[in-house]
Amino acid sequence: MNRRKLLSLMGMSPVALAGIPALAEQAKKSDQTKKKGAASAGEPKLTVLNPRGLPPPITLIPMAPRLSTLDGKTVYLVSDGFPGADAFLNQVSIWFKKYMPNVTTVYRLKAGGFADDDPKLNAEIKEKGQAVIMAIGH
Amino acid sequence: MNRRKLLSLLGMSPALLATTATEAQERKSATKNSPPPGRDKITAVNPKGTPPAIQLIPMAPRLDTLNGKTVYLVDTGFHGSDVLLHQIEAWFGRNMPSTTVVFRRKAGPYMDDDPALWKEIKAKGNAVIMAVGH
Amino acid sequence: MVTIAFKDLAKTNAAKRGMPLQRISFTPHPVWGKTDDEMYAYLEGNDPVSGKPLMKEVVASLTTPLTADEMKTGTVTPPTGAPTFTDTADNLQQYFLDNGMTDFMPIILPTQEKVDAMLKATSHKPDEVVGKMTPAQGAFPAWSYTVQHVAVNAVMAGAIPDYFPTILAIASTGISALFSSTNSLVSAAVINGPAREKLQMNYGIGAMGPFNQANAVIGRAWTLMSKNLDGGGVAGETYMGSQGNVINYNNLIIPENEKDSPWQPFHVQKGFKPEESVISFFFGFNITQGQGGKGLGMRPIPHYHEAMSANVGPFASLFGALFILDPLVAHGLGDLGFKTKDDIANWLVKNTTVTVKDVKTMLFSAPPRGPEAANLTDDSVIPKWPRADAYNFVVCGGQTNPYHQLANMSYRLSVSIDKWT
Amino acid sequence: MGIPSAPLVTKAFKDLAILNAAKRGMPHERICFTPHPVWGKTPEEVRAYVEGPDPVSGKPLMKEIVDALTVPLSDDEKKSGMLSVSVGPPTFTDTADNLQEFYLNNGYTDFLPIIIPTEEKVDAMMKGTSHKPEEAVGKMAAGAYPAWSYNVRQVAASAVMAGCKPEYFPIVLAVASSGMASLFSSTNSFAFAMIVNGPIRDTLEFNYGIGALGPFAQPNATIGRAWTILSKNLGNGGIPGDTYLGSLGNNLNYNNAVIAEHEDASPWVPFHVQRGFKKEENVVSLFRGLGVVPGQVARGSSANDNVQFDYQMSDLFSTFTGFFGALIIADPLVAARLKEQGYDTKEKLIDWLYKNTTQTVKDYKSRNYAYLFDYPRALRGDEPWASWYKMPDDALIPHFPHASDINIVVAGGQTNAYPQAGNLSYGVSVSIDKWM
Repeated sequence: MNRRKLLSLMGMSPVALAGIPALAEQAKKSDQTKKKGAASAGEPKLTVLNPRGLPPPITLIPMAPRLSTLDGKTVYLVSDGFPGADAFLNQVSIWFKKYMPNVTTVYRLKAGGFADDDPKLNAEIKEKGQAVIMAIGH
Repeated sequence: MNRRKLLSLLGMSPALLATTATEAQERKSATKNSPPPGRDKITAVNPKGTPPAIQLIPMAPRLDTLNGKTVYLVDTGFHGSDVLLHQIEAWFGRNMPSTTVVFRRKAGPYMDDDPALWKEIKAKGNAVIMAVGH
Repeated sequence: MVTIAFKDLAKTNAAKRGMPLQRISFTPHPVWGKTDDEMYAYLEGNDPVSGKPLMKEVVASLTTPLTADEMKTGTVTPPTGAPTFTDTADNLQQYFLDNGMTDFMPIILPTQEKVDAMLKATSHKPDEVVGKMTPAQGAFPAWSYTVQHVAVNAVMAGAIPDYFPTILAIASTGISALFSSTNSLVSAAVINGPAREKLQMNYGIGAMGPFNQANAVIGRAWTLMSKNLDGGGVAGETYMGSQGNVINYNNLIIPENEKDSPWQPFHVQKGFKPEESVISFFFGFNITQGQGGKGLGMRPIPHYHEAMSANVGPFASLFGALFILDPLVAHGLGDLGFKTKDDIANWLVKNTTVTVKDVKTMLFSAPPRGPEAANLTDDSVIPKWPRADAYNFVVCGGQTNPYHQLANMSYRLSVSIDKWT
Repeated sequence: MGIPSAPLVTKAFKDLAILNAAKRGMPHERICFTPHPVWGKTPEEVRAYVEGPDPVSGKPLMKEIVDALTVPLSDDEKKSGMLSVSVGPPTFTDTADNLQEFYLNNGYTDFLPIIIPTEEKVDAMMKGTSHKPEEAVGKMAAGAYPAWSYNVRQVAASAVMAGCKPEYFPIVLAVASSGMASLFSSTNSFAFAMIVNGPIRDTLEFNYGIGALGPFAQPNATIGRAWTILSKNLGNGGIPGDTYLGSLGNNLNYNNAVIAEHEDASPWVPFHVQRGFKKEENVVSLFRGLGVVPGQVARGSSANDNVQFDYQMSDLFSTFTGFFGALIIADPLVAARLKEQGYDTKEKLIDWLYKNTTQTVKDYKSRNYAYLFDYPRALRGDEPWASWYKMPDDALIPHFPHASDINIVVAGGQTNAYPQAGNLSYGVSVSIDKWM
């Protein structure tokens, strides 16, 4: 599935996704029932209630400004703890050494379960790092 | 549930089971709740398959007494059947000593037939007590 | 960087958290179990989603200036569609199915008339907020819902109004029956008290099977709510279980057979009065049948306790053990000297053991930590679960055979059904 | 046999015994009852049963047994002839709401809402096959009962009720034609599974990816459900106390485990090809047993070591009955890893699992199914049980009697390298194309 289709399925309002007209159209469509051929002619119509709950509003977060270059910068390689993420990020640091030796990489395992926040690590990265690559999956 | 109720649930015809309430039960109609006015009725297909007709088997004639007769106690292999039948064997020893009691475990798992045993009983026995359950 | 198996999840989750255009790069899946050389080859290759060289893309993500859309702030409310839909009965069945509002099976269409009849079965107002639910705590924002939302789902599942307080009690806990994890987890509810008789629930022959309306419908309503009240159960987005689980259709609904049990009912163990109606929740890996276990064929008396102990062998210690015992087993355990649920739990703590070495090979079982762990070696034998409360027991079944079933599940909480009448 | 007999039945099976005797032609058979259970009771306790009353009639049990063998037969008891059994009229007419309730109250459903099988909808369903409405499809029994028969139209009614589309109908017909009911009368609470292979998996949009076994796709959900509904309606199964006796019941009986094989992502030959079908044929294969358990909990599953598949499966099998086999449902990631370890065919893996998942003779003999099923076979000289029962207690024997008791299928969404395993035995494979 592409991003537009996905976001429209979750009901993201077209206004928030300005510049993506297809989304607006799809969002509108999902509010109507699909008509299936002529089989319904003459049959009585019913009105039924929507079973869905109330999702909380989403606050949009602007993405952090990008760096002009990674040269001379420190990139944190953060593992979320899923099996294989550590070995994978080790390979990423090897890649940087080979192709972008001016980049300093620092490997860190996020503390706690994979769904938990790690404020201490976040503070460290904010202080000493300029960019983050986070590995998710296994 | 009593036997009549059970058999009537089975759909057994009332002619055979003279006094049962079979028919009444079976005809419990689809219209037991009267429809609210203005609601359309629709017709739906009975999803049931076709049960086989049942061939009635007359029961074997009874003996006039067990005295002097041989009764086979047949263990189907369920847990505890042997314990139960050995107690029945002991009961005959205490209460009807002139009856000969023969204990046999049916060969194979409980769902298998044992033609050799049936043959033996037919040749040597006069009656059978079979334990089913556990 | 995300492995491609989680593509949809990563994109929608970033959007739900406020960054619909987050720059995500993908690697092939899996990395777990791959050699260093294989993983390095991933890095030298392309992002399987964009088709561009992977590491070039990662560097560009960090260095290409942001677009205007990427810098947007503000608040968006995701719409969930119109409050009502009007069409023929057949088209509406299809519409609900096509839009992910069902378990892909026929529903009772939730007309206002039917929803109103459902609402009459509770004293709570239709717009009262019942609770909040999320497919996974911490991973997805929780949605909220009212008594009326729950009523719509109850109608769809096939509930008669008598069942509504029990379904509201389930909804009030906010527990989703379709928990998002790559494990295909399952949920269970134990029902105690007079509600079992009032709803004519089946705790006899075939209790956990398709033989009773209340058992079937209450369990199904839980799954429908877990899709509709929190946006859950969308495979690849809010549901990630790799293989899925058949039990998610109707969940395990276990009314306790209190009258044939020699023991205290489960809700009374949890501090409720016998005359209260209570629903208690369990969560974990799955359920299995006990009759394969060692010891059950012992003569003349089956060694139920040994079979129960042997049967938890493969269970993960992350969750506990829930035993569902036919009344014949409960009485049989009594004959063997186990007079209370505590007696059997304490015996199991002492006699169900595992070596440290084995625990270390179990993905969801943690070896002991803390000071006492220092003295343990790989050959040390430790309790599978050191605490008796890891073991729970419910008596249920039709007494056709002294069998038990057992689930690798933990107790979560109990709530009053009466509160929702 | 022609010899008077007195069946002695424990009270738990009262309804079953009476109904089964009637179905077999002896509606008045003289059945005597003891209290339930006798399993696990001491000889002294059982003696009290023998000296005491029949719990059904209240009369002294042994007097009743002697009477059953000696009191002359009544006219009814001597009756012979044919007896027909009624299943009601061919159609019912009422409002939609009332029919929904009527079908539920009469045991035609799984107690969940159905699509009402109007003639229009049943006709539309039958457009999914070229077979004629009155053509006989098969015979089904839910256990040791006389089998019921059914035609295409009768199968179609159940398919409509389950929520199937007409395109799904050939699969439902193939399942029905096997005569295998998904609700089986046993005090064990059996579970059933079906594997679907061939191009139809994609034509009908089966889910064999994320959540494959769960409530995430219409064909998986409704075809599985149709199996249970037709087992009730066509095989007369699923009546608690009569044709269903599972003490605790099984949640899998609602929808059954429907496993569309993930053929494209599997490194191995698809299941139906193993059974001699061509890859392009559409086939459904049926299994029965006790249930399905997750593999990632067991020993040998840890991320720290490489997954030890034999150790993992031995641990899972340790709780399985050897009466049924094992069906391993491998996520494609598991299958790929096993292939890397050298198991380039399912057969190689099965042979290795058969040899390496063992138990001691002592443990084996302590199991219920060994006493109940295998010991009588050993007495009869059947192998391998006869040899097993002659071995010393500490000898190691395979968990399953034959390598062919183990089967493997690939399904799942590759979000994690987990397998599941069912204590399930292969029954039969049926061509779906034959029912198109």
